[in-house]
Amino acid sequence: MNLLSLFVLIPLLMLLGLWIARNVNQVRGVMVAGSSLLLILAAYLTVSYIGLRQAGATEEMLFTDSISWYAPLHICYSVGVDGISVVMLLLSAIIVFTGTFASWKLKPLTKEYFLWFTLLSTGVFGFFISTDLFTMFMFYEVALIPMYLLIGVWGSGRKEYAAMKLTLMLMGGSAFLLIGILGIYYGAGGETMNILEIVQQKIPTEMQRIFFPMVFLGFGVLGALFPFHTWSPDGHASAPTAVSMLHAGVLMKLGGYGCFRIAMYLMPTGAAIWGDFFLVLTTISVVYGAFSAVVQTDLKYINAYSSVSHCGLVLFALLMMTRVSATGAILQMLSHGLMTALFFALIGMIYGRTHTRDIRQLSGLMKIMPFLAVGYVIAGLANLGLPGLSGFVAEMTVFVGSFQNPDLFHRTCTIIATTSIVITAVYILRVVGKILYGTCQNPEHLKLTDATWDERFAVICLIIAVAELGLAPYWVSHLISGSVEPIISQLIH
Amino acid sequence: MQAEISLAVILIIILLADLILKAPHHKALQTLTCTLMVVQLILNLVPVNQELFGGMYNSTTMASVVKTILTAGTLLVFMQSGRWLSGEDTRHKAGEFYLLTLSTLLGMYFMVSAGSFILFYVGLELASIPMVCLIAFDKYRHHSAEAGAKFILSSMFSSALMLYGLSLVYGTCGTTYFADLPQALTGTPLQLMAMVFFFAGLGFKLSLVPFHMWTPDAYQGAPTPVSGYLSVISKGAAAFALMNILLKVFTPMTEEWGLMLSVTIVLTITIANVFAILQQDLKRFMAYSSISQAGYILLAVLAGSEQGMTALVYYIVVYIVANLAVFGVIGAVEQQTNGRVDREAYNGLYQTNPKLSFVMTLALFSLAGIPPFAGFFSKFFVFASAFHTGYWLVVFLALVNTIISLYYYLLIVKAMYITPNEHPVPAFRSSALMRTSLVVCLIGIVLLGICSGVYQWIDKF
Amino acid sequence: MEIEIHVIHYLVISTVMMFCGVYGFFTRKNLLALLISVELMLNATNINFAVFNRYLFPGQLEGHFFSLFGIAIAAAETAVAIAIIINVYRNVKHILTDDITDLKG
Amino acid sequence: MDYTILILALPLLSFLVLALAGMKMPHRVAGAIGTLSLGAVAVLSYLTAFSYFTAERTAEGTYPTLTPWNIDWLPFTQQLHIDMGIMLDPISVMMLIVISTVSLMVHIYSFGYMKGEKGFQRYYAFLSLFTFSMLGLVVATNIFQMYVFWELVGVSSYLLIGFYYTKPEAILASKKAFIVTRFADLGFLIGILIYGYYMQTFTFTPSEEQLMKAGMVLPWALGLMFVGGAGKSAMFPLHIWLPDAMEGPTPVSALIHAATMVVAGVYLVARMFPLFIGFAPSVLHWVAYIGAFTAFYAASVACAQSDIKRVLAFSTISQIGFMMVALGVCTSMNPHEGGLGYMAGMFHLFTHAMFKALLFLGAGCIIHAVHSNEMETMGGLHKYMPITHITFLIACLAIAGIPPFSGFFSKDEILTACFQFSPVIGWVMTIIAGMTAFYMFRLYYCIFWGKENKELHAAHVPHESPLNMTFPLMFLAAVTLIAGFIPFGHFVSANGESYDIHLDIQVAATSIVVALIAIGLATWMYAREKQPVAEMLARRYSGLHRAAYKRFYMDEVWMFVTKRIIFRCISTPLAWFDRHVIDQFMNFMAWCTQAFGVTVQPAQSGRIQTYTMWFLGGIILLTLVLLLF
Repeated sequence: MNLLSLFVLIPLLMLLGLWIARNVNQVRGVMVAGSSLLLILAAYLTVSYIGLRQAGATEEMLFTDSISWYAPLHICYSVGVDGISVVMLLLSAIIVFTGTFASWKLKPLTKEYFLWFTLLSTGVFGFFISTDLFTMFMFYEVALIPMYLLIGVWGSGRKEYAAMKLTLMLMGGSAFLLIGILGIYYGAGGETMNILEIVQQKIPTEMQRIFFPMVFLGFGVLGALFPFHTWSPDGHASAPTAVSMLHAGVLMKLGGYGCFRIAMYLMPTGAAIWGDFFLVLTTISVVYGAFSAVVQTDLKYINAYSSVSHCGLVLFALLMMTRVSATGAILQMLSHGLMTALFFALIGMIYGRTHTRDIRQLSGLMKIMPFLAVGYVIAGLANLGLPGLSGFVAEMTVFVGSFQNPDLFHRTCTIIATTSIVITAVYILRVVGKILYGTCQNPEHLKLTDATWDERFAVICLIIAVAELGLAPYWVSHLISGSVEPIISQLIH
Repeated sequence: MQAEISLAVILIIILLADLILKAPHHKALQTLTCTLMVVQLILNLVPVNQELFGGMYNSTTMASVVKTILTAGTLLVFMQSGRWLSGEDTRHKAGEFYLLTLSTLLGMYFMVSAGSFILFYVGLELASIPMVCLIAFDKYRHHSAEAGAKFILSSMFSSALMLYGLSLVYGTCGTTYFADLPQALTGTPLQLMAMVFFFAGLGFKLSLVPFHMWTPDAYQGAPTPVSGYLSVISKGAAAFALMNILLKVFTPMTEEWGLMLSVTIVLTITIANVFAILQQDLKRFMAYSSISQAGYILLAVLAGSEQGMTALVYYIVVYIVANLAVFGVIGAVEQQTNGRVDREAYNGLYQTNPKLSFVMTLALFSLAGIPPFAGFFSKFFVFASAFHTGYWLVVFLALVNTIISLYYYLLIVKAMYITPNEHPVPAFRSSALMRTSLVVCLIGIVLLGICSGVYQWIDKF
Repeated sequence: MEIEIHVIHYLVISTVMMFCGVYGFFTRKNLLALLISVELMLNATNINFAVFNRYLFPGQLEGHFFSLFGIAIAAAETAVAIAIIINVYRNVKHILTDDITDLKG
Repeated sequence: MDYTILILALPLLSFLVLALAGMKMPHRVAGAIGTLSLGAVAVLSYLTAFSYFTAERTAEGTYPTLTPWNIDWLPFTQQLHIDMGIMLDPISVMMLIVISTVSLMVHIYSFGYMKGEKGFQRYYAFLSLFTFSMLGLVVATNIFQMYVFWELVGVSSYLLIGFYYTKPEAILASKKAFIVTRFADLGFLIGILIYGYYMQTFTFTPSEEQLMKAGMVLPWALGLMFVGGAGKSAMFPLHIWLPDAMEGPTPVSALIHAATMVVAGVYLVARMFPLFIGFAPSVLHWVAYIGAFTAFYAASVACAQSDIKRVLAFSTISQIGFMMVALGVCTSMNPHEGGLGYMAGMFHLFTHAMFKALLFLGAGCIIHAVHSNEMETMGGLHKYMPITHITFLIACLAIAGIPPFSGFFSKDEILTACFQFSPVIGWVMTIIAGMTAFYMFRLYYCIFWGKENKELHAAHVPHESPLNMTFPLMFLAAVTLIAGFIPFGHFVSANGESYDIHLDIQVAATSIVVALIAIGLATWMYAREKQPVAEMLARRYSGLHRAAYKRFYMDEVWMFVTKRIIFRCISTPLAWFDRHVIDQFMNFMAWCTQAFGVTVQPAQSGRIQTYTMWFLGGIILLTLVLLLF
């Protein structure tokens, strides 16, 4: 049995376990056991991947395996990982693990909640391990649809509207994606669905011209590409804590990953043709998201717009098409995943106590819930790119990398995008100043308590991850940049 | 021919049993019929290739597979119809229900394995006429009669036009045998017109826009198991027959019918979707849903290739399990709520009947094409086959439409899970056969896609 | 004067019949009238088959057979249709098309 | 010199310990951890300095640049990578001494000043963090490491300014400080990006080859880096955050906003000095002009402020202006031929750090005694607080440029350098030096002499601070007294060779005379109980006075830019656009679909005839389509 298949098998077993589970404690037991197993597995995978690379493995993907599935269409269940997928798997495992703790006390329908939650993670893990277009797409959609129920049933606010909008927009994206995937498959001769083999073929330029934007847009919707990002603020605002975490933390990364691994890797000519167009969109995303975040009053909206900006940076960096910028993009995915999960976890915990996310009604929380407040400050600082936390490493790699592209237009875009770091500081500090500092105005809030052990645990895990990436980025960066190489070399003939 | 013969034998056995058994015998009859259908299924599991009557009857292995699938679907419908047939008005004519249904099935058998337009036409009518009786089965229900009247009149209208088209085909070619027609067809305007007439006739059965108008009315008016039967079995047979004939007969006019189908597909899916959004009545809603599904099925026809054929048959299989699961749930709920089939009745269903809701959800997801359920795979293969032939724009438009379809499927999911309701349908337990049928559907929904065996088995023929 | 009757003459007649039937179907209100119109259409096609066979392909019988089947099936359909119309009458007390428009939208 | 790593590691460790476990500790223990680790750092710094400056010079007569530590922290490409390491050269070693000394003093001082404050442990944790970052900044081996620590000091400064997080002013001030400097850092970052791309290295010494190839973009890179430096060092118009930053605890102001962080910009320019001289002399001169204007502007504003910390803040801005001018007026690397300013600037940085820290700590004692920053609550304090008084006076004399106090020597070198560059700048700077003396003595008199606020002092008798607060004062005063005699040019000079400081009698005499006149003026105006002249002037030139008091409305301009332009004119419309145009567009599409459905719904009329008409219509349509296409 391939090591990677465990990433799908364990969630499936978890689904089974949840199905059988009779009470809340059993449900929690299954979740904790499963998600820790996944985390351990991801860590083990990372270590052994690095080990193999150091031992001199030069294949593009390691741990590859392929089982023929739908032979007439050359669909296989093919798995394999390179550095990019390894870090993404690690990220997903961390988020799933912490997400479990962040929704420890969730009610009602705990069992059903975790069922959908686990189904979602199955999709996510499956997506990152797949190297087959079809399988990848399948897992992609598996990850999307549980969002509807997770938001619709367990969400808050305008949850039905938000859930529907989110699902429809993302599925709209995947409609584009599907046609693009068919285009790639038949463009490459209809002989194979395996990415690694398709890349050997040359897809005709005309087809790339048509299908590149489709695939890129399809994934871009999930990556919150302007102007298809509007599902994000409403969706995140309505989703329950762990779902926001998983969605912003991992699911949005599927977009960036897909754009890179499928759109750009397989259709380099298309990327060259459409690159500038999408670069403009992503640049707008970056700046626009940041500016929009400045005036929001709902904590989750702020973070959602901030995600638009940061995820925009991912696509932005990918489109810069240099090795460093692509490495930066992956780092940014990792970093954004961690810190936005942290953010959403904290917002959820604060909301769970105060029952409001309106920053005009919150103040002086530092005194009332110091742990959560400090966590929030750390998340904020990570978000605005404080050295020593993950955001800085990612952003700097992106900017340095983007600047490696000598084209004047790309340079201009880079400089415009860098301004986002100032705006980020503005909205982060605005929130921190408003809700954490000062004196508490609402007597109701004075009685609130600080985080419980499960919440602390989730927050601390995430902070450690954020800090680790920020303090010792060498190994991650090295891991990623080695794997980015073959993809980028496709792009620069 | 053995499938037809054994089916005819079954028909006769049931007829006799209906006569012999003492009333009320609906339960025994159901058991008997289901058993016999299982036998029929087993007898015809191995596909055969057979040509009889000088080519008048030509059953390819694929047609044989389709027949098996249709039989299985009919069996599922029978399993779901027990509760309805035990009602006051219906229990004494349960036998009729089985007989009529099996007659239509027999008609479909002939339709899919016809080798000449004559047999095809006879099969088609054999499938239609008893269907009218089935639709009007609840004879004390106003809607049932209305639906029956609408169906029979429009059906006659359409078959008259189709026959007119066939007469033109005969007039220009001098033969009605599928094997001889391709050499004679040259694509003259008259033949084009004839093809359109023929297509309209099958389009009527398949309920393609703009030949679909009877569908919602008939589905809504008909008893629920009949709607289910109409939506999957008759549609599946018609789709296969259409593809079969377009491929075999109208080979010289491939480009023309490609264009014709493209226009129809886009119209069908779009119109059906925008209508479906507005529906409150679940059966009517499912009618529009099935119209749009027919559009997707047609994509496989459009492909006009071996791959398309496999995709089509596979799509039919998947569609049968998913759609019958939905109709099964609708039927079960309908029986519990004195015939309520509006969406409000489903509000909060999950709280009281989680398993039923679960089946419904999965079935709807499958219909919407959400992985890992079978519907996703079938849709993908259909798209792939049409794409392969080069109709990527049509595929694209169909895909965009999936967003709308997802929306209305989710509306039902929303009703069951999200919308609060003070008085949801109380918890209940359906009959054993109904439950078995739902479980079979569920297994089909989950496994048909993930296990590639079925598709590859179909692909062999 | 001897009038040569060509295939075209039959075809004109059948076509006229066909569209008379269609016209009747569209304009009449009574379900039975509708049924009669449809019969007209079906018979038009039957004429077509017979004529084509007789004039164009005199060596065969296919067209004639098709006509025969057509007639038989039309009869069956009519029987069922009338039964249904009776049923409609029992339920609605009318057999006008405008009275059976409950199902719509 | 492997032990230098400890200079960085100890404060970091102390920060981690205090941050993680501080809340559980008693105040005393937390303070002791911070102070002891800083003491060790100071000792190590002195040791480093000693061994560095006593070591052999190289053949060229310069001190060698040592990098005892350097690790590849974040790789980008073969050439471009962020290293983290320690680089020792004369200026970084000098900065080590400055930082560790002042920081140690502040640590000790804070024991008394922050006694009993809530969040005492947090305070020490942040102090450690700041010290770590600042040390990291000065020993940076490459420009990117500098940027990394540059950001870190920014954050520590943010945290410390906002230490009293329940005070709205503190929150606003900390936010402002961070955002303004962040804005400037944007320039720094872009400068680094340009530099990194064209030089293919982040180190301070690009290869000759790259310099030849891409030297012409260097002015851009350096100019943008200077923007970053200007932000941190509060150059006009990016200075607005510094006066507000006085909302932080006073020792913090002494450490960060007087002695160390605010001179980071100067240090940055000094770091890049060879490149400035070689490739962007015109940019360097712009630095001088901006510095001069800032010095003048800040000095004039300082004359009208009533909050003693604000006065000191503007004085700091003005003095940093001096340093910038000193660097800016250089025209060569040779201290004998136009390169004197480099040494002068660094010297002034050193002396200024000491006496400005002293001033701030003194101000802290005063505030501690009267519980207010406003001058009107003071006056006549010399009788209550003798030690503070004396040390404060020493610092005032130093900043006014009166020999033999340290400020005199460094300022004199600056003026000499200015006169060498151009007499106009020289005279301007001399006059500003005079203004410095004036406002410092205005401050001095208003605090210690002048009109005493007797009511307040009767209600609450001001008292001298405890020893742990006065000791740092005395120590720094001693340093201020003797620092002028350090042969600074021997250690630090533009080209690294030993340079003997010699006073230019003309310049020295002029500056002393101007300073004395200014002091005299201040004495005449402010020393007595009644201050008719000052009041009369304030009344007669009320517009000017008000403008100066309001800092020439620079804050209002900035508020306008941020509130109106960013908030109202960009963000609000954008957010509106997002909600009402883009989002609504998606809803609109949904609505369209629905509306289309409602529109076509009547087609399904329920009449069989309609159905069949559509049927026939469809056939005709399809036939037409087939026939026409």
